[in-house]
Amino acid sequence: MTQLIKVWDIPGGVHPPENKAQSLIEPLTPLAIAPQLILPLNQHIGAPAKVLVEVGQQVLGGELLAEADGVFSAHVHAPTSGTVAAIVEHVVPHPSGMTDTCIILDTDGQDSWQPLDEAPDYQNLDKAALLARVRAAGIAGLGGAGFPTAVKLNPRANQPIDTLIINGTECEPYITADDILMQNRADEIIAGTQILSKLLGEPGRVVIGIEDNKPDAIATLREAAKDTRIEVVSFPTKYPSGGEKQLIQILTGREVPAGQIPASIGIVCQNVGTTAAVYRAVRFGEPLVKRITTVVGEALDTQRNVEVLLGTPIRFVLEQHGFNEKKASRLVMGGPMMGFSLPDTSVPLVKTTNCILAPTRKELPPPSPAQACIRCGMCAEACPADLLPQQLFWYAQSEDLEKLEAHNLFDCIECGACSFVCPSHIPLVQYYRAAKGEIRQHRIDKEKSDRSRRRFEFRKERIAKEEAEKEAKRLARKKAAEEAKKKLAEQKAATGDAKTAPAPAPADDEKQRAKLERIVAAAEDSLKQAQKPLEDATDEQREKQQARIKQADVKLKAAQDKLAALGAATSAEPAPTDKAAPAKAAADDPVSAAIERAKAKVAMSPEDKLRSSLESLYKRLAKAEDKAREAREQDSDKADALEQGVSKLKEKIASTQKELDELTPSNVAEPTPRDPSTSDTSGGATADAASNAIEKAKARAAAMSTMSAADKLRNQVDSLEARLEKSRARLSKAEAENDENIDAFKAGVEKLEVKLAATREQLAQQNEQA
Amino acid sequence: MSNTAEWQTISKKGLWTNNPALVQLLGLCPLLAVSGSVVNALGLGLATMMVLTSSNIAVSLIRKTVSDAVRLPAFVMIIASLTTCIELLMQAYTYELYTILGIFIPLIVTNCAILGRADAFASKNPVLPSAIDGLMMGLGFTLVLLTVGAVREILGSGTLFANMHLLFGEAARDWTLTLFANYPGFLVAILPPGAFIVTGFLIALKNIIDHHQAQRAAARKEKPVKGNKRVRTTGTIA
Amino acid sequence: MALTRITSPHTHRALGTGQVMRTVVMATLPGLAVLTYFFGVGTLHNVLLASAVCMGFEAAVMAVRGRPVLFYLRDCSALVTGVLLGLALPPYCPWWLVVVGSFCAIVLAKQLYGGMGFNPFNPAMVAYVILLISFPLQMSQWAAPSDIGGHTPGVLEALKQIWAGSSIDGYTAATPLDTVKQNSSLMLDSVYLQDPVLAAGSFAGAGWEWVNLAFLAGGAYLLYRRIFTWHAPVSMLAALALMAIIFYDGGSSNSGGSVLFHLFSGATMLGAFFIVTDPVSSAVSNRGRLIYGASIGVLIYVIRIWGNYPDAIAFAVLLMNFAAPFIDYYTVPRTYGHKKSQRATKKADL
Amino acid sequence: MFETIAQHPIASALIALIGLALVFGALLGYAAVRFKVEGDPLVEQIDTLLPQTQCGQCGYPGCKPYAQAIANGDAINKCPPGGQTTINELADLLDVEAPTLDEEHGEESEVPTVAFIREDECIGCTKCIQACPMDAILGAAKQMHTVIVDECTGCDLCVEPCPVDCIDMIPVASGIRDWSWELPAASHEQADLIATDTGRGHTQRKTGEAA
Repeated sequence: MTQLIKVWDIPGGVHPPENKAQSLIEPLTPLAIAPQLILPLNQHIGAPAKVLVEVGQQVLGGELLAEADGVFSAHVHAPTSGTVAAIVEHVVPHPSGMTDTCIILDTDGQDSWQPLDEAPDYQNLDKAALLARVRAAGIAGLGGAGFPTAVKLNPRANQPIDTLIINGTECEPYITADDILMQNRADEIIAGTQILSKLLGEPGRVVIGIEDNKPDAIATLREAAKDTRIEVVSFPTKYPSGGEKQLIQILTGREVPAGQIPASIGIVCQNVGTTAAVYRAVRFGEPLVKRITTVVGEALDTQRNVEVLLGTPIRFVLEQHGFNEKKASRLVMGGPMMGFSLPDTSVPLVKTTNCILAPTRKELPPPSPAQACIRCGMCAEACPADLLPQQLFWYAQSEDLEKLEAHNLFDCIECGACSFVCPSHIPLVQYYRAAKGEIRQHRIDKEKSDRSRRRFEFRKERIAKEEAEKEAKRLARKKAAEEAKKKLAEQKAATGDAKTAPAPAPADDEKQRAKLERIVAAAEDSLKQAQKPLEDATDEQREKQQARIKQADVKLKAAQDKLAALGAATSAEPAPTDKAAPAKAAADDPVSAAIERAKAKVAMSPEDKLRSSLESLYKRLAKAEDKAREAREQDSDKADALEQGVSKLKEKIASTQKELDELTPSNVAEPTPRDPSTSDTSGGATADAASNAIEKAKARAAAMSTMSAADKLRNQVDSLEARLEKSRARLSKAEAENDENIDAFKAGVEKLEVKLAATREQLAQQNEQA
Repeated sequence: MSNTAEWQTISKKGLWTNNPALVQLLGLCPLLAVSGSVVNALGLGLATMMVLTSSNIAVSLIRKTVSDAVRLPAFVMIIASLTTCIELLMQAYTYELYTILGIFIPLIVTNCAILGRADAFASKNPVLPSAIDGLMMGLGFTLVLLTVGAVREILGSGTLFANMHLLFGEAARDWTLTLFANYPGFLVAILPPGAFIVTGFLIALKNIIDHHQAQRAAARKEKPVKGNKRVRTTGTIA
Repeated sequence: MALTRITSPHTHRALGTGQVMRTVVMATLPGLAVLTYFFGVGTLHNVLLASAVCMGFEAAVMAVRGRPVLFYLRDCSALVTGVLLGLALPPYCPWWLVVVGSFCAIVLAKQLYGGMGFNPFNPAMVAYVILLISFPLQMSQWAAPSDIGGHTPGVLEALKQIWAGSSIDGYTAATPLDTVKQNSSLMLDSVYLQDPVLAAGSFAGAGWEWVNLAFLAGGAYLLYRRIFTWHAPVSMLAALALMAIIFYDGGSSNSGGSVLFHLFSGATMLGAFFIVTDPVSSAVSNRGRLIYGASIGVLIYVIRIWGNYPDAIAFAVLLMNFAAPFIDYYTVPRTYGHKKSQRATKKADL
Repeated sequence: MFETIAQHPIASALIALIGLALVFGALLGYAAVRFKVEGDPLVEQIDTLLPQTQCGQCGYPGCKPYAQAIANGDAINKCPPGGQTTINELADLLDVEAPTLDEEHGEESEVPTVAFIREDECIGCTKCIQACPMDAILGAAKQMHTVIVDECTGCDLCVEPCPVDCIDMIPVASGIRDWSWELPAASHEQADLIATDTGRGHTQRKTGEAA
């Protein structure tokens, strides 16, 4: 019956040599536990997970090491028991060969596990519970992209799913991990498929698609799926029919619209490995800590499929298979068509590693140098997306980004079919990847420059307004003073108390209103800005955008409310909103008040000054905490930033307090320069670029500290001297010009002098010790 | 105004840096059409030069009296009259050449190089510089025309200075140099494609020379101070 | 361990540009053999000389441009140009014709535009056209095929003619296309009877029909090897045949002869499988190639019948080379997931 | 009437010319009103291409004034933050040949930078706040200042006014998440090289490879 199911053909495609037999000779074997596991926090698309463990902590197998940070993130679990040795930057499997944060786990060989939350009656669980179990297991697509599975299984309500496709295609040469999984664990796949089907509301069609070069897998799965409504469909072998969009086209004849996800046409696609993992997660509560990987290539003594713990260093895997380094031309993670070459063997195996390929030079010879494109059109014939690869190549070469987008560069799935057939050996895919990166960067830059322009224009406007207001105020003050004089004279003549008219109050209200109006305008603007890209954004982005819009909306509403309140207030009495409070204070004679305040400030001892600043800091802290809490409640993405702000404020308070303490007993004004390297690092992973940069600077300072103390001090003295010189020059210049900021310069010079003296003293001490 | 340095720059512009044929690419129609032999090229070149010089002088003379809005029609009128004069002159003295060049003599009116110089230079400068500019631009154009004509004549028919008597009278009849005996004639060089190819090569040659000169000049020039043109966008900071 | 990091894909099909070009050259061999059989060593000499000179010019330009000479020679594109030019030139033409042609092909038509892959026109055809309009006399003297008792010169005699320039009038004969063109307003049958070349042939003139069959065989081999797609050559031949059918009036020489005559005389098959299929200067997509080939077919017929020259492959190909970007613009395929195909540009160019 | 015209050729010519002039004048006038271009879209277009750092290195107070200046014919190679990319885009827009960056206006920095205030040394003078065209520095008088990194364009206008020299321009951290592929070297340069991930190339010569 299944044979009668119609399959469609995809355009293009190629038939590279399959090379699948060699890894299928040996049965699937579990691999030993490596002495050390390296677990990257980002083994999926989306934000890296947040670390939950500390260095030195003992963990059991299955324990949560890092939790998902946001919707598009996934948990990381301990694959076995052991000790957290470090949380450091380590080379990760990524085409860039760069480092990322990883948890290094020293295994103890016991493989003792924490009790798993089994659910023998999983068939009775409801959708939410099932989804929670999938999410808790940290499953990300095992096919290669690493999209968090729980997200995919939770389509939006307006997108009813009518087809569930389980992808057993495995069209890349060499890889047989899915093949052997289907042969060995067909039951798990079928059970997993049923779970997925239930999660998606029992779609009308449930299909498992397999290329016809895996007859054993097809037979086993057909057998296992006998009593279910699951169809097992085989279709002719052709690369890249395993691509999600291509498989959908083959099995349903439908195309996923450009820039959208399959769910938008009612289809969800999952890899067979993922399906099995979902079953294990739901049934046994097993987190995703191991996977089946094909270890293949002529540079190995043994070629087979192994079930291996995530985080196992590739070196360990290779050693187990008799890797001959001299024979290998390169080391590829993934298949020969889309995999990337690894910089060295210390990288770990991750959730998306379906193959480790160690070919010899003869097997996969190094590419010949690229020749000129002869426009033969073979690439266009091979392209499964019906693009014009050579046009894209020309435009990528000339960096004509506009034309690239017009030629639908972003519909390229980077399958490599075009490069494979290119008789001139042009690395086409690399051109497309580079061009895509550049276009993305360009978009970011564009967004930033637009924002900058708005800010700058806003600033200019604000300054112009301020100038105007100052001028108006000055005039008003003048008038008021005259009036007051007149009145005073009158009152002197008549009776006692002078009461000035609260002239500036409306002005202040006016200012308040202007400010609020500006805020409203800005909020409206940002709302508009946020809405604009919404139209052409993809689904994933859309959600984020909507959140942003909501935020902007809320802001706008708040601002409008305030404005309305202010409007009401000014008409009634000038003081209900808290922001209007200073206005009230200023209602008294502003001039004398200001003078008083200034006097008070001058009279303040340094101690008092610190105290007052401490007070203000406390106030700020309270406010910041409030805000952070509010943000947290609203689940806004600003919450983190705000919380950081809070922690920073706390830090500052502590240091001020310390200063104050020091000052109080000795009463000697000795500002202790804080060493930047000693200030504690607040929280490792920070999404904020700002704190990242600061962190870096601190790290640099720390690196400096490895210099001998004396050298460091000497350096410091030198730089201080230079700076002092500069400051003095500036001060003298300022004095000569009778600058109004002389005080600031003086303060700077004094500060530097004190610091220099202190450092010199330290240096002297150091030298003595030496 | 009459200093030699200025004249030199004007001359250099016309002959080389702003050559109408090689740099401005103006007046390509006659350049491609009549440069099949040296004599044709020279005839048209001289005619163009005369029109260009005299039109520059005339335009410069009236530049203060003609209003901006009607300047172009006025210039065209002047150029047309001068062209007619030249045409009549050629008809009188070099009739055969006149018949060979045919429509391209009256078409000098539409040579953008002439109107371009009138508008870009003569209408803004006094008479003498304008005259020099016209002469030099015309000379530059003529030289390019001559070079293209010579190359095409050599390639196309294997001779040089054939039929010079059309321009210089009977005495010039035996100026003809036959470079290759029994030359089969490379017809493409005489046909318009040949003109395009030869002009292209000439432009390339000029660019090569310019490039070399620029490189040498760059090597001699000292580095400018970086960032000395900066201004504050945020006003002065006290 | 330092491993080389190489961009994906890591595996490549074995077919390289050099190999493609060499296959094309191989596929011309049957045609060359038949030409030599019928017309003597003239064409063979042309091919050898043109190939050598073309490679020489290519190497010289590459050296001037400061590029690795051997690397670029290895792609064999200059060889293909040379071979095609040599095949197109009349046998026993003077040596300098070949040299000038090679210069035009490699230097003017190819390298001036940026070298391989950048030339908008087919180099061999540019050279052929330049020679044809510059030296009409030398270019129109075809040797008579040996079938009709024409004298086929020996090697020495041929060399003497080519290098010393002695006359070849003795054994030239009008080509069938020439004959038909020159004898207008006669019935075809009588033309066929009058002309020895046509009379000796079975459907398209002695020798010529076999030459074209040989090129057809070579083209079929290239199609079998999937060096190019069938679209352009098949549509060109179909269009030519269609034109011949439409305008065939039952026998007057004004109609230009039968379908078979058009398909198997002149350079039809050489053009269809070796010139029209030149990827660099043709349209890109398959749909585009159908249009491109068909237009060439129509143009060939138009120029053959109503133009000034007896054969028209070169002119038709060059004219359509002009139009190739235009065809590309309107034949962009529909990309996966898009409703309709995008024109090559969203925004109009400045 | 017709005869009088025919008899006076000069008058008739004059009438014809005046009539033509009137017709065309009206046509031109109508076209001028109908197709009037609001503002100068070119300035806006140029402005969107400029990087909006508002750094003033071009010699104009901000990007918009420079855009205006370009529209009025100023050189397009005065923007170091935009670098060659911006120059190329401007050249594309204005249909001129792209010049190289005028070094008198500064040089293109290879990595983007942001300002960083060494907070211990900041004396709270607010000068940098006044200098910042982006309002990207937070702080108040006598209070420590700090830079909002996301808003900082790296124009370094704040560095010079600082009386205690506590502002550094530090390169923006780039990591695995900003990484993208580089274009391979041009094909003629590749002739001696093999294609590599880094594009610039392992200088693995073909001869070395064979060995």
